[in-house]
Amino acid sequence: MISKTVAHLEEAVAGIEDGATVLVGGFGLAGHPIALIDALLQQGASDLTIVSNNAGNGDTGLAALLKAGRVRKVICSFPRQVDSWVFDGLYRAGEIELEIVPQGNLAERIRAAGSGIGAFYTPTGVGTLIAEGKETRTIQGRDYILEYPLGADYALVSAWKADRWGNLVYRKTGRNFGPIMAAAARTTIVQVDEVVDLGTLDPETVVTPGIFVDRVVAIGERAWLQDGAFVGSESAS
Amino acid sequence: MISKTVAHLEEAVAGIEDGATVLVGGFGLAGHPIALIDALLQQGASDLTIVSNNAGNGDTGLAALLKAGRVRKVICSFPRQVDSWVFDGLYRAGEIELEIVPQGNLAERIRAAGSGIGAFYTPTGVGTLIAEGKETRTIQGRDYILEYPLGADYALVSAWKADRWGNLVYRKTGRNFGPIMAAAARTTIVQVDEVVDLGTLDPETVVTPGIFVDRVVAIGERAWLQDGAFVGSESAS
Amino acid sequence: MTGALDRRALAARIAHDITEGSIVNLGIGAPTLIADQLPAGLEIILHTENGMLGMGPAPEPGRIDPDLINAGKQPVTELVGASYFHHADSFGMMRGGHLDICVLGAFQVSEHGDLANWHTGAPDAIPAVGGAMDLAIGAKNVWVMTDLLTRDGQSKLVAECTYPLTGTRCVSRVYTDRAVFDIVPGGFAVTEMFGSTTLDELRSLTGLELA
Amino acid sequence: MTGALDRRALAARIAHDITEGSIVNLGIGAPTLIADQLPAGLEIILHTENGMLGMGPAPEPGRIDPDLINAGKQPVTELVGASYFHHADSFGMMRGGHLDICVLGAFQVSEHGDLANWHTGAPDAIPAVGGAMDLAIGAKNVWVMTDLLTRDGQSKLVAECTYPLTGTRCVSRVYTDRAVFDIVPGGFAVTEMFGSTTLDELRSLTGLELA
Repeated sequence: MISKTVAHLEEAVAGIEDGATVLVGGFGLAGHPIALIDALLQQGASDLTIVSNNAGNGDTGLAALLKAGRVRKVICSFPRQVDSWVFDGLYRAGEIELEIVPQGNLAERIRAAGSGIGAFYTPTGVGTLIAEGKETRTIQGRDYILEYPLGADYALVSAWKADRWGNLVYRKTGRNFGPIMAAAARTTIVQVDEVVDLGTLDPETVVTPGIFVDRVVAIGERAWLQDGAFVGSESAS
Repeated sequence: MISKTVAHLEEAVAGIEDGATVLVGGFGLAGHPIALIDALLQQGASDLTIVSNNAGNGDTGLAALLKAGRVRKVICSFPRQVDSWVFDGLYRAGEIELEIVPQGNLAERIRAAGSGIGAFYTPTGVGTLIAEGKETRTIQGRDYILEYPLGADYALVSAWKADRWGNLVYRKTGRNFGPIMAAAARTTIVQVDEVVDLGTLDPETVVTPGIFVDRVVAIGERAWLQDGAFVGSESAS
Repeated sequence: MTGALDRRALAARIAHDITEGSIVNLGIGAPTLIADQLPAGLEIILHTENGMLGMGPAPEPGRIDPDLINAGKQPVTELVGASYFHHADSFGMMRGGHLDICVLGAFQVSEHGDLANWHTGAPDAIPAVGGAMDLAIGAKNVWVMTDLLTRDGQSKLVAECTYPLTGTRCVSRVYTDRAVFDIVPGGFAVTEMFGSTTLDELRSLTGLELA
Repeated sequence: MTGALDRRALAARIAHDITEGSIVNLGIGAPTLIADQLPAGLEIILHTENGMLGMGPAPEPGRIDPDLINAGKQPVTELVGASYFHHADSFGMMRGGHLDICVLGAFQVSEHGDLANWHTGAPDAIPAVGGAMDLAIGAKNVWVMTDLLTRDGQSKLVAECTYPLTGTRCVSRVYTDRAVFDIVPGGFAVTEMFGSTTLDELRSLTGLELA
């Protein structure tokens, strides 16, 4: 019997090595795998390269990992936010490396890694600082730059529900980078509210097929839901 | 009020010009937009270039369009089948052009057209006849060939249900090329069993967002369903 | 600044130019004000690049859904007819030219339509581009919403941008508090002036030949 | 051909090497026979490139669903745990190296692992490649299921393919009716022989140095 379910967060993040590259899902805190990152913080891996849209919000999740000094480099589109004080401090102190990738190129590079594309020509960033040092080409009268896949050793993804084959569904804009990151890592680790019985997820509506998922851990229902129904929250985080 | 619904098949295919390039969905007959093709046959456009996985099955759908002499060229992955006698005859008589594209490159070229990618490096076809005349490159020790987007003037797609914004859901392996073709044409025309009220389709499970759809026509429920439930069929077509 | 439009009025002015059925991305910052000014009763579909079409207004108090945010990471709602998709698909929509309009803020816009809105170029600034470069090259119509002048009186409309670019030759129209400018082969063309603003005044403020 | 396996027995032999949890694509033609030989009680997930994981066997009479077919366009069923996706995603799975095993038919396999299975090269043949090239380069393990000899007695195992290639250096193992061959740096290595087959006999039939 296939079962990708693991019982504890500790087991979910076991084996992540010092120096690993880790894709971290989420756009802001929506879809951000906070429980997995907390577990990674406990686990102790350091010298990490993190690929994520942002570089941490507030003091939780990725921000906490950065604060603990575990991250050597961040590859992201948008580190500077109203609540990115942890990253800002490290960056200004010269204690962390930063590679900025426009958000669409970031998403497409991750998709390319998951789908075996060797490189692709994108119009995004042409004529900007982002294009410096990159190969450019004019195709059918339009200018493009060449971008390469961005895969990783691990992906940490937050979804809504899973089954034991690792099929996943997400919730609203929490989907964001989850599906493409799940496909782009050697080992994909997913936190979900609940692992449901095989056959519960409608095959037509599975967003991430289990082929892309290695480990699933259930962490209990998110605070703004009750038995799967939305009950609301007072704040966004 | 936005409404992409048109009342008749005739209206759905209006304006398709002689010489147009048309993406035609379906893998075999699953997801093949037979009603739209029949309407196109009535409409009369000729000298068409058709992009589709196959080159017609039996005597219906694309095969009927070919038989009527409306198609100048077919771009596909797999023309030769047990029931592709119409294409076979035309090809052997030198009356139709053929461009063979491996199925995954075909899908990815269509996706590239819809998503603004200028070109991409694919490992599929390296070292084969398919690679002849194409640019090749070694990236991280692996060989690739460069492939270009394959968009079109029109896409003819068969989905299951739509709403008036053009949001679509498909049914089982009938999904196949529909979502990527819908995104890759200037004008996307869709046949569905039924146009449902806006809000009926769950936003989490819409497969093709309406942004990609221009015209929708309802043709009634497929023969093997009854009120949306599967009742079965004696044969595959 | 006699007759200059305030931000809400400018947002309403832009909203006036958005026709029914348009698919629109309102970026982050000031352009998001446009959402509340869209004509009631018209169906205009808002795209947010973090994976949604059919975005609705901010939720009622206590009804915030942390899984449902916009590109500015503010809580939003879902309209009837909405759909969700992942980031590669969302940016494919932009890059593939499927959005009708996006409205962005700007540090500078050049008379060629070059846009600078992501980086001041200051050596101690932390760069952050987000989806701006993708929006700039992606939408069929890229509009800018901005004050004509910076806080210290410099024109944001320039002959050539001095800040790092977001995209080249991508902006087609600039809505400012003083006037609306179309970008045409010769440079900026004034199509509308607000309040008592005159063409001479705009020429003086921008230092540009304006048509 | 004493001791040669028939197709069903060969399919069973291949099925024996597929471990629980594997994600497998069985191509079209003879390899599809493997599906019925998979060990009962083990969960092995079948991929069909027209957009499905968790493919089940042929339906009961009268229960054919024309929307549910495999890559050979035959009616199939859906197992509990299945999922559907579009063609770009399906071929991304292959090309991205996510399939554990695919089993393909062959016209020829070279001792470098080159595969020819799509085109005889005959001038009047209608070429049709389908998904074969994508499968050949995509799966982690590409196995071939074939008779050792063509109908007119030519070896399908060759030093160099003479038919147009499907993929280069992609096949890792060849299951034939007479023996199983692994492709190793020096060429074909016989790992198992069926019935009374001997290594000398295989060398004679193929004309190859076999390890």
